[in-house]
Amino acid sequence: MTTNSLTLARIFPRPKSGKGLWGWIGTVDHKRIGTLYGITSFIWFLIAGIEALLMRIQLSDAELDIISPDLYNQLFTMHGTSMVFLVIMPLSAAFFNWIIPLQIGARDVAFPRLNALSYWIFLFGSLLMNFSWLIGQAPDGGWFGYAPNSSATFSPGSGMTFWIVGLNILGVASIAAGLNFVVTIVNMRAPGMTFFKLPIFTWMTLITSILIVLALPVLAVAGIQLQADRLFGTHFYNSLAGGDPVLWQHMFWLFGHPEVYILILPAMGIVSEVLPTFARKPLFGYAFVVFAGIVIGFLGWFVWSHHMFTVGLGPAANSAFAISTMLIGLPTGVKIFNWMATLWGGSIKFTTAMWFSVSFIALFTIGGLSGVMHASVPSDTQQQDTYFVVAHFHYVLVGGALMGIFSGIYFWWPKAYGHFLNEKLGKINFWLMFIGMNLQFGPQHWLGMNGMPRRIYTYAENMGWEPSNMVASVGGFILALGVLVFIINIFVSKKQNNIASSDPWDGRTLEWSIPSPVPVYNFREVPEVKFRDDFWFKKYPQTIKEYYHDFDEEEIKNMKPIKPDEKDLGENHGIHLPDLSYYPLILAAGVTILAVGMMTHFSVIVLGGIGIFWGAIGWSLEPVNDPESH
Amino acid sequence: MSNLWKILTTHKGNGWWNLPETPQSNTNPKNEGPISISWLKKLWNLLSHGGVDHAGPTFYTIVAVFLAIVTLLELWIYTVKTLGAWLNPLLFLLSALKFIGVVAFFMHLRFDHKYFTIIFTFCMILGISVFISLLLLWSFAGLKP
Amino acid sequence: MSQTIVDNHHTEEHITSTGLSNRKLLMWTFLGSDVMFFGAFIATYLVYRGKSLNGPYPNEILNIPITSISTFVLLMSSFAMVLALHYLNENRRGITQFWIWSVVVLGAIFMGFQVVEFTEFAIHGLTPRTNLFGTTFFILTGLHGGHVTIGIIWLAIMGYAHKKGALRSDNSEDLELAGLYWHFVDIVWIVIFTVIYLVSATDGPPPGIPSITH
Amino acid sequence: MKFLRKKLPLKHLLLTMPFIVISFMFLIGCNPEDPQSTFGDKGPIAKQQKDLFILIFWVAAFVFIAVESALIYLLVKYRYKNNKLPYQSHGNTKLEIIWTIVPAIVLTFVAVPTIQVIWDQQNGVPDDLGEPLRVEAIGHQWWFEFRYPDLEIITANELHIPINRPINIKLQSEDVIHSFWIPKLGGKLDMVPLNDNYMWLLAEETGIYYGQCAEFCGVAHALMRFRAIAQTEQDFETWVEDMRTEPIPPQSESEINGRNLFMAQCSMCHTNNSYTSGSYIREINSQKSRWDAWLNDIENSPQVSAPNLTHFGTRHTVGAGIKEFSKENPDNLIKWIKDPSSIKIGTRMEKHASIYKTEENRLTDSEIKDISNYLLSLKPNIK
Ligand code: HEA
Ligand code: HEA
Ligand code: HEC
Ligand code: CUA
Ligand SMILES: [Cu+2]
Repeated sequence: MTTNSLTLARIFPRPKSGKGLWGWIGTVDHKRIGTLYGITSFIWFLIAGIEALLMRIQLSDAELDIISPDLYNQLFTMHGTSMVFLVIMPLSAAFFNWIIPLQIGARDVAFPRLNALSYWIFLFGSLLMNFSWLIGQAPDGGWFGYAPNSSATFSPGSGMTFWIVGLNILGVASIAAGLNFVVTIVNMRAPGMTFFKLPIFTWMTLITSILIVLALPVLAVAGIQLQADRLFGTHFYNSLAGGDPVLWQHMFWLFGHPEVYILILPAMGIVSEVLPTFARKPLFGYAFVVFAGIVIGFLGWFVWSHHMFTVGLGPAANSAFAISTMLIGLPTGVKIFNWMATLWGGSIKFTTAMWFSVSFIALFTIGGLSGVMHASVPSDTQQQDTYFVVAHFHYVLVGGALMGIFSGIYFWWPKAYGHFLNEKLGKINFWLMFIGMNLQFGPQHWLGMNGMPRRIYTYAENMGWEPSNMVASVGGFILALGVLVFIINIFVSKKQNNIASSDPWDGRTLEWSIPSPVPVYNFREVPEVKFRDDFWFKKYPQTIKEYYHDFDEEEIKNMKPIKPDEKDLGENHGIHLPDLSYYPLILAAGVTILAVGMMTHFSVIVLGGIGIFWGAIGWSLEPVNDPESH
Repeated sequence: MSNLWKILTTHKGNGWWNLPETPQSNTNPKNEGPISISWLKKLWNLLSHGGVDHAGPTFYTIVAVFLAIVTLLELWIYTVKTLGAWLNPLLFLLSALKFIGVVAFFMHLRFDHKYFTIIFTFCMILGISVFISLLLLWSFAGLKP
Repeated sequence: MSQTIVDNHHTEEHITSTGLSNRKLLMWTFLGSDVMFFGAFIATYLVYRGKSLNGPYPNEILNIPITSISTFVLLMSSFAMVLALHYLNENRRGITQFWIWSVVVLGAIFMGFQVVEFTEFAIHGLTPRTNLFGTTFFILTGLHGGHVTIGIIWLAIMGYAHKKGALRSDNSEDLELAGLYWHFVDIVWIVIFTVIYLVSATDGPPPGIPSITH
Repeated sequence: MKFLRKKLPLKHLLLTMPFIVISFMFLIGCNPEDPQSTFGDKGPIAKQQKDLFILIFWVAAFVFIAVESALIYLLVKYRYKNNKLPYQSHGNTKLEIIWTIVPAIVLTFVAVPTIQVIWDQQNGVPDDLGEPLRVEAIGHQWWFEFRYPDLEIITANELHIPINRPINIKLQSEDVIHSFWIPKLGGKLDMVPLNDNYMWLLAEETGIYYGQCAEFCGVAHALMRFRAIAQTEQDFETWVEDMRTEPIPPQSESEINGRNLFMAQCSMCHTNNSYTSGSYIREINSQKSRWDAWLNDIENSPQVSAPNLTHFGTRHTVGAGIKEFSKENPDNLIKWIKDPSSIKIGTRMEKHASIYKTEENRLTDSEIKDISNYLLSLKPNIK
């Protein structure tokens, strides 16, 4: 865009200052967007968690009648959908936003306004989906919405429509964010930071982003097809006209399995940062951890039918997918073992972040192993759609993804907000979550093997399921208590204001070289990168030789240990940052309105279209930086 | 063998697949013709505007004519009744030719940085293999009575 | 050891680690993502090929000659597109205008063909609700048409910007991005033309109607 | 960071935690006697699956113990002691190869038997087991229909099978996806509309086995169950004969009244006379026409596909395996007819039968009693 095109289309003035509410609404700063993502998805976490607790109350004993079956179906559907799309994914996105530019030494992501757009679309999409609660018709088809149960014939209300439209909107947001981070990581690295010097979290983000970019279109297609069935009476999944319900399952899991790696890889990245920091050793076998991530990301595309072992695909397909599924255990194992080897010979400090990361290894292994059990088709026919599956995926999702994310929160909080989270409360938080989580999901293995199907709102008395369910429910509440302690911790820590230095944990990567909290411009000077764990080796040049065996002695002698940058210049100091913009918000609103139009009336679609057009035109005519502001 | 391994895993960033170290060391290398026989190269350079920045109108016209011919060819073999089982593979082959023609020359992949080629072919390969395995499932589907 | 980033907001071109333009990288990655989008629809079409329970079947309704013409039109629009970019880079305004607008016109002709085709089919009793063929055919080609329409709008804006002097050789990347998108839409059509039209043009009713429960 | 320097009291807790948790789980855990325990296998299929599971379980337990104990060891051994920087080690290619290869070997111990059992179980009924009994199971929202095409018998929600004879089950669905699962006899297989599936089972002991729909299929999914009744060959033969015998004619005043009410109010959905020859085909056709009626008017259709009630007096459960009843204690049956949703929310019967739609159509308590008496009397007339 050149300067002579910008006199057009300036309907209202561009937000000028970064202060106040309007500053947040117009923000394009990756850190603020990260915070917005974090807050929003944490609120959804509480809501989805409360949904889970309601289910636990209903299931705590046989034949309870607290929640109606209808409501129960809505609860688990919204719980699953929210936890996946509104909690773990955007919480990961919060970390991408906050950390990636800092780790690669950039001042912002590649497309700051696109970044804002992703957030706003995510926000509107999540609001829309949960709006269905208010009109009493929340989605009730399960988080994978199997056709034809989700078709207009069998699910005539608007619940599933909300689900599809919501997911499609969220898909747009995720794809936009995914594209942004692919470009950011490929293109915005500091000088000298080759791909094999990228921090592992950045690597995992790159792989995750690629998975997002490739997997979510498939979900979008499935959603469009189902939506077309529901609205226009097409026959994609209408078995009466020959449509094949199995195709829906393929489509969903073709997306769905890459999706579960989208959920876990960021957490693995976080863990790969936390463990080395607190073991005070570099990550063992860097290249292998990276390759393992790549292999997982690729292989993850060819295992989807393991969710369909009981569909009757035939022995040939079942065997093939059993083997490909088991193969995934190998790269994952490589990661686990490298993390443990990182601890080996280290000097381990047990901070809360470290506890969470360690528990990630412990719990994810359990979940992974039950995953391998599922991969054995004949025994999976006894487990599929039972609580054994529920146990498996909560061990990888709560024990894995969520624990990893909490680890990241405790780890990077001082960097982001300049003060520590209280460690004592942190420990309480951790142990409550750890114990609660095992009590909640451990007995579910036994429930599953004892024949308890999932997605049932009640069960009979003589089945022998009561004790385990009671334990699970109690565990659920202990887990919730842990989360509550975390919330309390946020406020207590803010009050205590235990100020953190630039480098509170003796960190290893670039983000610890800049002041805490991070100044708007991130890096006063764009760093030049020489090593993996660049900051560490520049702090401790004497250790370079241990890692880089053939590094030049002379050069090391000439290196002066550097100190983290403690000084926040206060303002931009001539560093040009992208100016604020409202257009992402307008465009996002347009997209959402258009999608709502799909559910309501044609005129609303037109309205949304106008919004999109206005947003897009205004956006592209608006320069990144306003010349008049200088 | 161990040497190869070292090259593959070396951490100093000099492995063969490694990406440029600094922006300066590798700005938009020009991709040259696919076959290095010199007369072909000459012809190539002639056609593609001296091979400098990107191809010229002559070259594009040749590509366009080629695309048109392939389209006609497709139509023609479609009417040939005797091809039988060969028809579909042939049609796919021809459309792949057209596809490559557009992607490589009109979309400048041939003249552009290899990253773009890598990204796009990766997605194509992934998409094709995933969806072909999906379609294959239907030929195995079903359980024996 | 450090290097201060030069202030380069005049050119708006960031120095990137690969030396590639951010936007072009974004575009290509997006196209990769779109591959999966169309791939899923084409796979759906192939899964349901020959499974419609009732007519009209492809062999009764597809009109290969007409569609070949529209295919050809789209192919040529790609040609026009690449020339437009070329002449823009050479700063030859008049001829650039001509080629940009030819793309728009050719694209519009293609869409015209599609509209005619859709109505024709509807008259002959094939709608998205008729059978699986209708369902998969209309949604796939319809979404492709949607992509084309967006491309037309985009290029029309480009043409206007070029006329007003806002699009010049120094920011020709704006047109290049639109061009990439346009070519991609074209190659998707190349596949669709083969898969839906040429390959399945002879498809008739399925050998045996699949068994329903009763 | 002073708190880090203290010796860890939590170490012991950490050491014991997994063991406490695990032993605790065993305590509250599984009892093979529980009705749906997959460990209480009563046939070769379930046994093979259980054995496979146990094999994998031990493999997993091995990996689990190795990983977790190594983890705890590392945490304890290398906890922070002094400020000395640890050696900044880089990695070790040999180790990497080892811990790729070893799990790969471990996995073959899982993969090979898995593949074997898949082909054993999912490739049709083995020939050496004798002539299988053919059964068709059809999922409906929210009950199961069972047909014996060779015997021309139709029944619902209670599947009679002979022991020691393979049962070849064809699985179908009328509406949405259901899943057919008798945990003690074998793993589940889905009932997918348009995709006929086949599974085979064999019961080695007589008994009543619980079955359960295992794919989410709408509001009443939790309450879509059934029973499989495994009988000796003779008992099964007798049952087959019984199913072809006409029922005892209604005796008492109440039963006669019940029959009339049934004919007026229930017979448009429920067939109760599938014992004559030819009734098999007839029932299949009427089931289809009921289904079509429902599809035509999903909201108000007076007809929906419904369980066949022939010889209902010999059944044990009502509401698709949900509640038990008997001649002596017919409360649940009465409850069902009076107010199906008190037993099962969301039934099509409650939604579509005219007796629940308006007050004037509602049956009185005594009428319900009559119908229930009539239904209970529906038993084969054996001399
Ligand atoms: C974060 C998410 C996540 C992750 C990472 C995984 C990881 C894996 N999952 Fe899981 N899975 C889910 C989320 C996840 N899953 C969800 C949400 C569902 C249910 C969806 C639904 O139905 O609602 C599900 C369901 C599911 C099923 C279907 C079950 C069914 O419905 O019947 C299967 C079947 O194969 C499976 C397998 C696996 C395997 C083999 C892995 C592997 O990647 C695990 C690899 C890890 C290890 C193996 C442990 C570490 C390795 C070692 C220590 C090395 C040594 C190990 C060996 C030698 C074995 N998963
Ligand atoms: C990332 C994903 C994720 C996470 C984190 C969780 C977390 C939890 N899940 Fe999850 N769950 C799924 C993903 C997840 N789940 C999915 C995909 C399904 C399948 C859905 C389907 O079948 O379609 C599922 C299904 C599922 C079921 C099975 C339902 C069924 O099949 O019938 C159950 C039952 O116990 C359950 C329980 C829980 C519990 C107790 C938690 C706990 O960890 C939650 C802990 C959090 C909180 C309790 C919130 C904290 C709240 C407070 C502290 C209160 C304070 C309040 C205020 C301040 C306002 N979940
Ligand atoms: C509109 C159709 C319809 C009518 C009329 C109807 N039913 Fe039903 N009936 C059903 C359906 C459907 C079910 C299965 C419900 C379920 O399990 O979800 C059922 C189930 C039953 C069952 C339980 C069967 C089993 O094996 O679990 C009994 C008993 C029964 N009905 C009796 C009656 C009686 C008595 C009447 C008349 C007063 C009657 N029905 C009228 C549709 C109907
Ligand atoms: Cu039928 Cu669940
Ligand atoms: Cu999976």
